[in-house]
Amino acid sequence: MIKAFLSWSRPYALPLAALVVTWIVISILTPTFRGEASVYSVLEGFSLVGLVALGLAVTLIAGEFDLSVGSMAALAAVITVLTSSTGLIGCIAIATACGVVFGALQGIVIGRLGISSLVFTIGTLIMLRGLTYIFSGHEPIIIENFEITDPLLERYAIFSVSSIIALFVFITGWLFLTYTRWGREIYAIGGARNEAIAAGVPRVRTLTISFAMSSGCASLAGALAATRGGSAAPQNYDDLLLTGAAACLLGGISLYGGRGTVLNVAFGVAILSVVVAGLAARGTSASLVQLVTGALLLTVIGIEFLAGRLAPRKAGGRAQRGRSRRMAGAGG
Amino acid sequence: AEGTGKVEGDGKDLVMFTITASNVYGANQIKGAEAEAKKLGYKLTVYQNNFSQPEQDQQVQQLIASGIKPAAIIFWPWVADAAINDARLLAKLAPVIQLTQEPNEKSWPFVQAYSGANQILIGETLGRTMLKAREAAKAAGMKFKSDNGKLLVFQHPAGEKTGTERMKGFMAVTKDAPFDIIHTEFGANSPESGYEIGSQVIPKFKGQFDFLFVSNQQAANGIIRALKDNGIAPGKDVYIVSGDCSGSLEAVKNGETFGTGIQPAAVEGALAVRTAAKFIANGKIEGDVIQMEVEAGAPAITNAPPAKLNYMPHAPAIGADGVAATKIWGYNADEICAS
Amino acid sequence: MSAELSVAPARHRPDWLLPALTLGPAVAGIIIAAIITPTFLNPDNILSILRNASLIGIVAVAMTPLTLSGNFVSLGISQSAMAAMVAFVALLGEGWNQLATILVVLFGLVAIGMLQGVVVAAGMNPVITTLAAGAIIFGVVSEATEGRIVSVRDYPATWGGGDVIGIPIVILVFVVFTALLTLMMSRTVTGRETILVGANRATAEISGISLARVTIVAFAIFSIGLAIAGILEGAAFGEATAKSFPNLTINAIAALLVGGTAIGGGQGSPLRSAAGALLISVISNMMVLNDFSPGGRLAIQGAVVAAAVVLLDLFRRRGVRR
Amino acid sequence: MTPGHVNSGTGGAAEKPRLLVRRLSKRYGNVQALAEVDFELRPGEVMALLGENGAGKSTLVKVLSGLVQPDTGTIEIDGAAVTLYPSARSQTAGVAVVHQEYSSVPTLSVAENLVLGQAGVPSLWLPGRLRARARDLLSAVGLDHIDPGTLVERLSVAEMQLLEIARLLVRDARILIFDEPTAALADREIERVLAVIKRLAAEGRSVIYVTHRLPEVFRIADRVTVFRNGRSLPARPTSELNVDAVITMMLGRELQTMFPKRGTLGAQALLQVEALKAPGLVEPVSFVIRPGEIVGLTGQLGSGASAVVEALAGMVSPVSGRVLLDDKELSLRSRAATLKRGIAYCSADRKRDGTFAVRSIRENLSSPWVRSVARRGWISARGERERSGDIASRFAIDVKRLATAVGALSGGNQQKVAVGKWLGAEPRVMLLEEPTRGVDVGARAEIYQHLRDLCAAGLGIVVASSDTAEVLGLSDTIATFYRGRLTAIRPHAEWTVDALVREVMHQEAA
Ligand SMILES: Nc1ncnc2c1ncn2[C@@H]1O[C@H](COP(=O)(O)OP(=O)(O)OP(=O)(O)O)[C@@H](O)[C@H]1O
Ligand SMILES: Nc1ncnc2c1ncn2[C@@H]1O[C@H](COP(=O)(O)OP(=O)(O)OP(=O)(O)O)[C@@H](O)[C@H]1O
Ligand SMILES: [Mg+2]
Ligand SMILES: [Mg+2]
Repeated sequence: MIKAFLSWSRPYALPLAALVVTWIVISILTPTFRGEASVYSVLEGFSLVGLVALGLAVTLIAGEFDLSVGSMAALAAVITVLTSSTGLIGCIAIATACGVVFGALQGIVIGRLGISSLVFTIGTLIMLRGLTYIFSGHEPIIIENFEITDPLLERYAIFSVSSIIALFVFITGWLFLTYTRWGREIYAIGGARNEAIAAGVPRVRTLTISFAMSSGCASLAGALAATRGGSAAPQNYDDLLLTGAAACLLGGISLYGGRGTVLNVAFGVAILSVVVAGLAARGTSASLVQLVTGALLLTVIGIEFLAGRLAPRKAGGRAQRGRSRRMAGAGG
Repeated sequence: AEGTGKVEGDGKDLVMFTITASNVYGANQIKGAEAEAKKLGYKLTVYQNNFSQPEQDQQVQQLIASGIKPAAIIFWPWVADAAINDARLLAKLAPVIQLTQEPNEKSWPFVQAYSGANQILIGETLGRTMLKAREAAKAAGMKFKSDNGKLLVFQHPAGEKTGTERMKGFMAVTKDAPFDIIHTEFGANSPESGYEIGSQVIPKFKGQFDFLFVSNQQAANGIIRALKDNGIAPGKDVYIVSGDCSGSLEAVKNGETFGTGIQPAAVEGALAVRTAAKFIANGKIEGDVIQMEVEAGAPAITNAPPAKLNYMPHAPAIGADGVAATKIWGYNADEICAS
Repeated sequence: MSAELSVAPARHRPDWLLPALTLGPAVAGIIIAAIITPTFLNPDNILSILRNASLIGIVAVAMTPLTLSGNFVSLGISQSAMAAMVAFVALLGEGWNQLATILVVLFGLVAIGMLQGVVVAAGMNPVITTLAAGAIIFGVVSEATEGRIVSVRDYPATWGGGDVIGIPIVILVFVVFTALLTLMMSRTVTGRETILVGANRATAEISGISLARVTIVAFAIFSIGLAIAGILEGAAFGEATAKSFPNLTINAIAALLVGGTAIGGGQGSPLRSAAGALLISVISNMMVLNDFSPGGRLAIQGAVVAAAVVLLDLFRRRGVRR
Repeated sequence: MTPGHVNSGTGGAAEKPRLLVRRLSKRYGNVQALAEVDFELRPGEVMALLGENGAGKSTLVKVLSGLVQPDTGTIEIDGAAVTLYPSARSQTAGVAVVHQEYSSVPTLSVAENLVLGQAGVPSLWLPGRLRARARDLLSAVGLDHIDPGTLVERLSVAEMQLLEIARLLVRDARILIFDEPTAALADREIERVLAVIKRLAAEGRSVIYVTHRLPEVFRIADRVTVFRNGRSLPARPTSELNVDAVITMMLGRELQTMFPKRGTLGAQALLQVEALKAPGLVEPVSFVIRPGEIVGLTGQLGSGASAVVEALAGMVSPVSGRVLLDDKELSLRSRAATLKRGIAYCSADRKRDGTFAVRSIRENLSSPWVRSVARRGWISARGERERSGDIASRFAIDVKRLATAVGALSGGNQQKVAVGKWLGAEPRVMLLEEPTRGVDVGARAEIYQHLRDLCAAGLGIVVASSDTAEVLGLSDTIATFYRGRLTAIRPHAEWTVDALVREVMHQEAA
């Protein structure tokens, strides 16, 4: 039992350690970043960066890479504001649904044609940004009846409505990825594509679900941010992709597919939230936050890499030797 | 509310929301605010966003969560029209002094006072500068493409309110002899973007314009390069006025840019802290507008309450002499614009 | 028996096909643009297209060996080019000699690049490494400049925008750099080894090619391109900030991919990346001249990139049986 | 154990075939993998499918499992014509396969692999439910000690193979196909596998059993179908056959003309392997190679034959022992170190690490020696053209088509490129693993001739191959390996086919 737990928890040891260390360091540096307030701030991070990272992680697990998430979030935010007359739930639902549909289409194209998603989504990244400008009329737009957003501004102890929604999505995503056939097929397709196909896993369906999830999560993130702020601007979220990717990598999601869980994403998001929120509350410049994030990323990945190198090699190292460097999304 | 009766802070908290210090304007503004807060004895915490409204939204949530009760909040909403919810939330916490972007009718109920640039006034000064450019061009014997001269406009990225407000002021003072605006292009706010757009638009309108109105001096520097690429000599074949001076001022000094507006960010930051301090002291505002005049040294702070709109000083700078003569609250032109 | 080489007839495609597929749309694009846009073909506009293609082109061309070697793309392009530009301008502003400044910036960038190369050669993922390095470089430069606009001050450095015998220097540099790298990739041992490592790392290793050397050299070449881009822009504007080159990363990657260099390495050339940059520049110019809104421009540019990479990918895979 | 039983008699229904394949053909580029193959399988029968490497066995398996679309031919199951492509159709038709190349998904758990891709499993994969499903299946293949929640990547090779079989059991299939299921297994595990297969057949399922291990055939198979060079021979009952008859059926062809004449060997030792121990070897190995000699190492998969070759190539660091080349110690620390001393190496998997598929033939041929035709780093186009042209003409590769990508070539020609490229590097010793795997007969003979020609020039060659006929026909000296030990080393004249096969199988064949 203990052995099983140890083996289960191994992939989380490093991100957990990183989280604890950064949290301690930051709370020493920033006296206001302690206790309930700090937990609240960290959970807030889940509703924007967290959701985007979650979606991105699904594509990474499937052995793909969806670069279009930042633009998708911006477009969804604009759609949310444009449809705000349908009410709070209505506009969030519409925007999220648009994202799911777009992502599914993108997944079908990538799955059917078998092209590299890294290459394809750089096109949609630019294209969606263009659509965002067009839909918003090239300027910031606001929710006229901003009273509808009031429920989102409430705070319940360490939670806000949007962080509750985000956590709900995280838990649902975790259940889906861990306990359903479709979720496990995403792992199979990402972990060993040929083997999975030989076993009868349908590639197109699996990729469609993965990309629908990544676009859907990004859209929900954009929609929540737009309703909470009461507005959307077409130039928003251009660094969300890299932040989301950094969160995934910090948490231990592999760029080579098939590895990592929702818990890994949660750790990564929490680490990033601690750094960003903690340092911002200190009045640290945005650029220093970036510097710290970059250094942290390099450190964590470096430790993981070295640990992997130093660990004794098991039999089957032979199969590893010639392993190609096929990275998520880069293959055909 | 009751005022404390004095502008000194005695270590009270002030919180400021503004843009990142990676940007020259943000950096100067923060510098000015920090210096003034130190002088008055306030503890100033600055939340910087990387030109992102959602990021600012999150920071507002964070401040509220942190449980800090600042004496006042200085708030630059990155997208003014889009930050109503932030203003609402902040207003519950402390008096809000809005900065740089004037509140609109929806956000006024949550804001105590505005402190910062007067974009319409800036637009007016720029309009007047442009009229002077026309006189200078005439005097230099330039032949215009139409009676009042044809104007090409390079604006901030689409949707930035600064540009549209300034344009209002600009149009108002030039309405008696308006320039013929042949084209407005959006997206210029840095040398690179100015050059990228200029280098494509200028060949298209080559020989069809006499004047250029550019968002800021950085962008103008890019456009000047595009003009030269196309064999057009700025300051001779065409005259340029730039909206504000952030950027290297070489081109103003050597006459390639006819004139620019001096918008001292450091003064804006300092003024915002003063406005907040005055509000804390009095607990109320009095009157509609205080327009600060251009003064070489910083005037002493008074105990009087702030007005609803507290405008920082603003002056045009024309030519090398104009740049050299500029001195506002102790800062010279280069300090205000570039460093 | 099989004395003759046996080639799968239906599957084999001639070598000119892929270049034709890239150049085809480019040529068609130019023709359409010329027809619907009267000012398109005037010399000033042509020069402006070339100038706008040059900077992105230099970076995309410089990154090509990195991609060819199987190290994907860098996600820290903007930041490194920005660092070069800021350093160049700042040092001139401090009164440094121009030649010395150029050398220092060049060596500085190459050192930073090679450091990343060493990390990647040791086995770290190149995408993560460059992403993190970019964030660190941006943070350091921002902190160092404190958000100021650094400028050359009184130093008369505007040659970056100048001409040599009527040809703008950026275009000249772009052409020469592309030619040099194309020659290097096709004619030198280093170039050949770079391509082979990207085509199949395992085979390359068995053939005695040093993966580490190839990776480090590719990063060094890439850094030279970034330094050139930074220096040229610095010398043209005489000022720089930590926010310079905001869209360079995405644009350079898009140019490289539209040119048809395979993201996984082993196929492609610097010349193709140059053609990709040119194609994007032509399309964007055409849209500016026809008064497309900025959003419309982006949407169409994105669609063109997506369509181009799909076509290239499909034809490339049909060419070779796996 | 398996859910549900197939209701079909074992004895009497023998007249009506379960599976009938007629005139099935499949071509890969220039390789005719299957040529008008006929194949028949009865209910409740175990059919052994035998043949040399590249005979087309796996291709038939891939067609039946829906991974590959045949060019022509018909397939009937229980009298009804069926289409088996893609794999989902094959599954519905009741075919289940343990593939030679594709195994389980390493990043999923054992229990999950057991339900992956299956119809009829509830979509909610609760660990408890999966665990319960998995337990019976695992004990059926003797994997009781494995926790169903373990990730597959943590299993040993043998455990993975048993898991493959368990995955097959879970499918309630009428036709079960095993493509070399015992290749990586130890005796005890083989017993378990064979027992499971027998039981399945007894339940009325039909089994196709592909293997290179002949004793197993006689243990479980009812009938034998032999493939030779993409064609099928008529099926024959096992009772009519013995090991020798089967070997003759498999190899029954021009062994004499296939292999070139041997030459004279040099007197001194070229390469001395002294008490070399490397990963994959249980005991130290010693032998000597003289100039002009071909040493053949043979054994089953995992016997250690290729472990020796890989260590000599510098691909894996040896544990102990030393190697002398020309009486000077050869460092095996890295591939670069051995390459510098003139050790050429072609691995068994040319797609993985033998060729650059997307690059041209010329670039492939020049890859090991391009530096030597370069001046100050610039490749001399003439030098490269001449030397690669020389190699191409010696290896019968069309000189006019050197710009073609290697990936577009047939397997045999790819192998010629993978071997030929080393010629330009002027090697002293050439190491080859499975030099003719997947190479057609003609090209195979050519490659043998080229290897002999190299010997004539004074090279020493080591060939590790699981193809005993090849080793016997080609080598001057033959060493056999069994489970990490060198079991016998003798000149070729002292070996016969029988002796070699028996030695390779060691006590198994006894
Ligand atoms: N995907 C492919 N592309 C090209 N040729 C192929 C492919 N798959 C198989 N071949 C060729 O088809 C022929 C038959 O191969 P197959 O795998 O069926 O042989 P086999 O009898 O299973 O051999 P082994 O005993 O080595 O497994 C070989 O010449 C092989 O090289
Ligand atoms: N580098 C290594 N590290 C650990 N174990 C290894 C390594 N290389 C090989 N082995 C193990 O040693 C055993 C024998 O190795 P190997 O597969 O090379 O034998 P072989 O003689 O090549 O078999 P065959 O030629 O018949 O395929 C296998 O169980 C393999 O997993
Ligand atoms: Mg086979
Ligand atoms: Mg082997």
